[in-house]
Amino acid sequence: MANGESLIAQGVDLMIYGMGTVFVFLTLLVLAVTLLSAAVRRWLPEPVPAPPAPRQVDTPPVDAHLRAIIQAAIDQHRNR
Amino acid sequence: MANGESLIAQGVDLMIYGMGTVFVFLTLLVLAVTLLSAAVRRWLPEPVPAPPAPRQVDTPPVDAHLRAIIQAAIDQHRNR
Amino acid sequence: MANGESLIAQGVDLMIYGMGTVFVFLTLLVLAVTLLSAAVRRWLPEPVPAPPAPRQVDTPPVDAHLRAIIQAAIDQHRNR
Amino acid sequence: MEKLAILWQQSGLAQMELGPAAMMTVGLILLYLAIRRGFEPLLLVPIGIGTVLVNLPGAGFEAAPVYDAQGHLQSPGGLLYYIYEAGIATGLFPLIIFMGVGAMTDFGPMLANPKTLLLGAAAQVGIFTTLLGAVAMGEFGWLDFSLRDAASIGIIGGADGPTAIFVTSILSPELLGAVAVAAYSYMALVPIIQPPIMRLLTTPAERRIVMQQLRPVSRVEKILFPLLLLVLVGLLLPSAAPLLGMFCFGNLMRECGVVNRLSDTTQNALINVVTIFLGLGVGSKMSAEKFLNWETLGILGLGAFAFCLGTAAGVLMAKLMNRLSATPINPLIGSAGVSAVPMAARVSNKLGLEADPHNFLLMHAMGPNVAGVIGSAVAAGVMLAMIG
Amino acid sequence: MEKLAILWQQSGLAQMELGPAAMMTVGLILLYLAIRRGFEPLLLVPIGIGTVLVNLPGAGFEAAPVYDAQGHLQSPGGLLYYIYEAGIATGLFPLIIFMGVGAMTDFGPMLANPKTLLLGAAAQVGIFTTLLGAVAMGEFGWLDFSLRDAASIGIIGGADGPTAIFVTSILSPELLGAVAVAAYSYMALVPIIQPPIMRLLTTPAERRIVMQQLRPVSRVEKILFPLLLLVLVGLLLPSAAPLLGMFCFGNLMRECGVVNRLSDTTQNALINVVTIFLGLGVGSKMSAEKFLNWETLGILGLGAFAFCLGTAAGVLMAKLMNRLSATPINPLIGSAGVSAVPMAARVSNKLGLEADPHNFLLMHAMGPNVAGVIGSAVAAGVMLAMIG
Amino acid sequence: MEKLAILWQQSGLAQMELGPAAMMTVGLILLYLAIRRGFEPLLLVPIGIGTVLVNLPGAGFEAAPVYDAQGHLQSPGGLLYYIYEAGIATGLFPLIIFMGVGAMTDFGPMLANPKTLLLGAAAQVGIFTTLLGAVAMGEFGWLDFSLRDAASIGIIGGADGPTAIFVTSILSPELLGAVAVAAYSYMALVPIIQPPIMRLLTTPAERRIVMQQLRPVSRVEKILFPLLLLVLVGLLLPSAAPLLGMFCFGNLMRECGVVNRLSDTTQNALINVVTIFLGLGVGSKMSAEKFLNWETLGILGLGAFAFCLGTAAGVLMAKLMNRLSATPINPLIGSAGVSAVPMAARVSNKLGLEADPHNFLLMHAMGPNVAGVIGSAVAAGVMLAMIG
Ligand code: NA
Ligand code: NA
Ligand code: NA
Repeated sequence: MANGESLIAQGVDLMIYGMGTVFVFLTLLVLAVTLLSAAVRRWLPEPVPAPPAPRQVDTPPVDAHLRAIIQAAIDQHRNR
Repeated sequence: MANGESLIAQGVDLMIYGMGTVFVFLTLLVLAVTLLSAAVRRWLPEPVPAPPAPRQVDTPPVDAHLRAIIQAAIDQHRNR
Repeated sequence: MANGESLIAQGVDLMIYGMGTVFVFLTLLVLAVTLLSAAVRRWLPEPVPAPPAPRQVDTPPVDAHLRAIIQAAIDQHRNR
Repeated sequence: MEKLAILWQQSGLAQMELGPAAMMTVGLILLYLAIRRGFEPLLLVPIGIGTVLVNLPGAGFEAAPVYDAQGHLQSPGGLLYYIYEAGIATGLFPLIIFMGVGAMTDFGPMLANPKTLLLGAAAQVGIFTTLLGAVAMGEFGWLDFSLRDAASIGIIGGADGPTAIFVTSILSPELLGAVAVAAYSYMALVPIIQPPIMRLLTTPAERRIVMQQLRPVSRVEKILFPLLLLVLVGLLLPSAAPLLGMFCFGNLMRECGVVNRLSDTTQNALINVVTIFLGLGVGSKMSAEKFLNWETLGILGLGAFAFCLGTAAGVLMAKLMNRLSATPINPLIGSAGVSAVPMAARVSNKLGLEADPHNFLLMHAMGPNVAGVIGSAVAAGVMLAMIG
Repeated sequence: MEKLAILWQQSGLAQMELGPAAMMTVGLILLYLAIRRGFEPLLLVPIGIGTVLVNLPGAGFEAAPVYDAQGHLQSPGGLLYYIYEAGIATGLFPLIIFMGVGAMTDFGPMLANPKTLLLGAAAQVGIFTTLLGAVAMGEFGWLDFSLRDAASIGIIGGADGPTAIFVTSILSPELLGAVAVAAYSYMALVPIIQPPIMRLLTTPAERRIVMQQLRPVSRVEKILFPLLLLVLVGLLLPSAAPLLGMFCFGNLMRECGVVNRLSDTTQNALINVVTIFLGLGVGSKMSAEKFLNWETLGILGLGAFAFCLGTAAGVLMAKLMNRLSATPINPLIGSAGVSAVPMAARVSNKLGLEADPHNFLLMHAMGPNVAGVIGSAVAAGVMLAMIG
Repeated sequence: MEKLAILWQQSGLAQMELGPAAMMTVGLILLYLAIRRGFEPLLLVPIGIGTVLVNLPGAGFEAAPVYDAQGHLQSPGGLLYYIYEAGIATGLFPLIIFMGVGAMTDFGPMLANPKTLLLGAAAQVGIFTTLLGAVAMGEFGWLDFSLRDAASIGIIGGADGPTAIFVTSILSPELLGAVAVAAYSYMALVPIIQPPIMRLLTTPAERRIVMQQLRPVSRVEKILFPLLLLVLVGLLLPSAAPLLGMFCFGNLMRECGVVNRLSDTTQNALINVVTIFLGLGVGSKMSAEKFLNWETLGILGLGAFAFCLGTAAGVLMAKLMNRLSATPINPLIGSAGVSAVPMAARVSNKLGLEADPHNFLLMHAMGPNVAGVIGSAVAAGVMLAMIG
């Protein structure tokens, strides 16, 4: 950029144009997203997606549960 | 390859030699594989391999089965 | 290193200084580690850590155990 | 105000031209086909994005790095430049993918019935007749195709992505985008392209032919096969050795049973990473001047032609073999010889079940299917040997 | 005996100087902060080790390779030299990380309440006021900062590691170490830096504001958003396209649902590997002459200043929006606009629960949080366009 | 017909010579040893395949790329050329592997009984006496070994693959194939080589010595050890810092507990990928002129000699320490000092159980076992410092 100006002046410019661009861009994005959502709900309605499946398959909590049940069962036998 | 010939001529050559090579190669492969299998069954007989183990260890189906059994057990208790 | 010497002489040098360095270094390491452990136990005592968790979550051994218990339970029912 | 001018001049809108705009649309269409229509998404999603990125005016994704006189880096190159130069111009990515494909391939069905290798050979007719068609167009001056271009176009008929990319990146890099897109699109269209041809060329009776149960194949055979193939290729057609060598290496890792951790990584993390970058790199060649021309239309047309011919040749070869040999072969598995693993085999199975609900051809079709991979790699080798 | 001399002269003790010794201490301090204090360990552990390694006298981790006149390799370069040249000087590593971050980002909350994008914009005030502070220091000759340096320092306020590294490696590589360390340290300090500012600028009543339940967002919206963002960036600010392009690519792989294996690898093996090498490469720039000077202190001070300003700007913007719009916005989510995903959002949630134990702000804060990532990437783009 | 001639001239059969044919056989033998006999398959399978590939006549796996005068790529290089130049000539692959090994190493047993470090020192005697043997052969003109060659050969006795490859690729690359093959083969043969020596040098009574239960080691010690080792190496022997630095980095990632996702990837995807390419790269140096000569026989002989000496030295050192210290040491764990992790430790345990079925030495042997890794890295450092 023009090197005649002082460093400060260049910094001020950068700040003005920078923040300006950021706000303009994100404001446009707000509009675009709003239009997008409206368009999608209008023309491509869809059942709400289920949350993505968990990546690694862990042992299900039921095991702990199971163990409890068995324990109960065994006890009942014992106590008979 | 010789650039005197027409493009067509070169294409025809390529087709002839290409398909030729493909057939010759795969025919040889048929023979080689047949010999290989014969040799293996003759000199290195082996019990048929089990299908390769599944890559990630998921929770085995037995769990579902287990749950059923327990349920039955529990019910019997209740119904007593 | 000085190329005047015979290959043998250079090899001998390398052996002497090499083994020397190895022993010196590892002896220092013994001392350092001993001091480290002493310092840690003196100033940073800590409950012994649990062994690191297994990387992939396999089905826990308990399943086999479980199955046995169930089997027992079932049998008892049958034999009643 | 000249700051605003700078920002404006650097904006994409100011630099936008018709060509890049059209190509970005092409990229979005590829994404639509991949995501909505399920066209080979693993490749076409990265290719589509790469197409969009490389055509963003002023984004410099394919810019080469700039060095000053002393050789110091002045401005770094673009991401897609580095990906293409490091992975595609060198041939590394297709070869690594081929290693992964090898590690995912089970040669059991083919080993149980080796004659099916011939079906994989016949299906390669598509490659070479298409080549002939392309040189004809070149000769008559309809389209600007050299012999090298024609070979790259023909290989589309191999229905094997990495092979097509490997050959094209060597013989005619400027066609890479069109060839790769055609190859993957038609592989995705196999379930639509093949059935009519298969029905046309077979009688209901033939489609009902029941094939012999495949014998079990021992582990030793599966371990020795990749080595056998590797040595055979080395002895007869070294120009096919890079592709088939890596393919055999991957398959050996899979079958030998002592390096499972290497085999797993090859089939997962490694092939996934390379697939992403391969797709982006191919996309980086999707520029307007290279893609938006009559040659591309010619390539797409010839590619479809190649797929149809290969399918027909495979089916007819199966019928011929039925004449010559005692053991029956259901001609529906011939079409699987074009590879396009595993879609083509599934198509054979589907049409088989239509003809006879109890006749499962999937395993029988896997033989010619994997044979087709070998066949097109061999065809690639011949082309590289005679032209490259 | 001259052998002993050789060994001694080559030993680190003989070559040790004050600078490297101090920098090794800095490296160990970074490791302490990462391991004991939990400061962004994924980055600061590799950075800390890299700092120690590159400052080991005579270890040659950053040595360039030496070639003879014929161009044959005489002595190979050091590990960190290769990592830096291949991955950071080229910009590849930050871009690949950004792709992974995109694959881990859920834009759902932001799409459900797009207005929160403006909070992500406001928080970038920190970047540019800090830039101004830095140029002031330069102008008055207090510290030796050029405009390029000032931009690199300002971007710390973006609270986004890869963005800061990408910009700094282009604009002023010699500051890379200090800038990266400041960025990641302050991101780790968000839970300490932000709350007082947030309390200062909000009334208890405002902190208790309950926000409307977020509407469910359909998969189609989630798939189309990254494409929309990508095209918008391309048209308006191509200099931000490398960062946001890869970000959108990663997010598309996540949402499109047809390339889950690529998405998984991008989020795990690939980003982990690149994180390790990115950290080591950044550490390789932590040399005494570049780090142990007043400029670094200035950078650390200005960085903190940037974080505080960004936090405040986000909160105030939220209050302003409350004035202008009907739908209530809890100002506590404004601070999440600095990104620092997901810490900043957690902080908003925590303060919200303090004010009202039944008021969960986490999901609402994720909107500005991801918006902040976009905001700082846009800010980076402007700087690269106007200075780079 | 000249087309047929072209194909024939390019075929492997036409170009086959005795050397490559013999080397392909060597490659197949390595594969046999790896797959059937379980010789270090993770390395010997890729090395074996690499050996076959690089010796396929006309396949051009090790061809260098060709550029025209303008520096445009005319023909790309071969896969193995790129792998070797990028990963082995630079030293990157061995260092990354070492990082992974560090992430897989538990220093607990060694920290509980630090004296066992001395056993790891003693076992390195094998390295240097072998070096002496090699220079002797060179001096007497029996074989053509320089001092650099001798050092590379000696390092085989370190029983540590990456260390041997790292040193050899710097000191005498042309020996890389033979040295790597010898190192990995003998590591696989440890269960056959060591027991007789161990029995010869110990009395049944000594083999029955029961060692004190190891004390538990706290997490803090495990975290601080790699840092301590790293600093010590840096101060005393920087030339060993690349190897041990990456080793310590990997171990720190493992123990610090805050970067588990990095540690996991280092131990799995990353080390697996690098192992594949390291093996292929080593194989690419297995050419007839470099491997089929008397020097290779000398290397194999000297390598075995080195393993035996190292084993003996470890055992004798243990007996000496028994004399000097009160706490008993079972001399069987001395042999584990050659590293070859974890085979050597298992061998110690096996012989211990033979002598006393209730005497489990495995944990006690892990100490010298990991000490041996450090010991050979230090030995490598000395050689690089005095010769390199
Ligand atoms: Na094919
Ligand atoms: Na931000
Ligand atoms: Na060792």
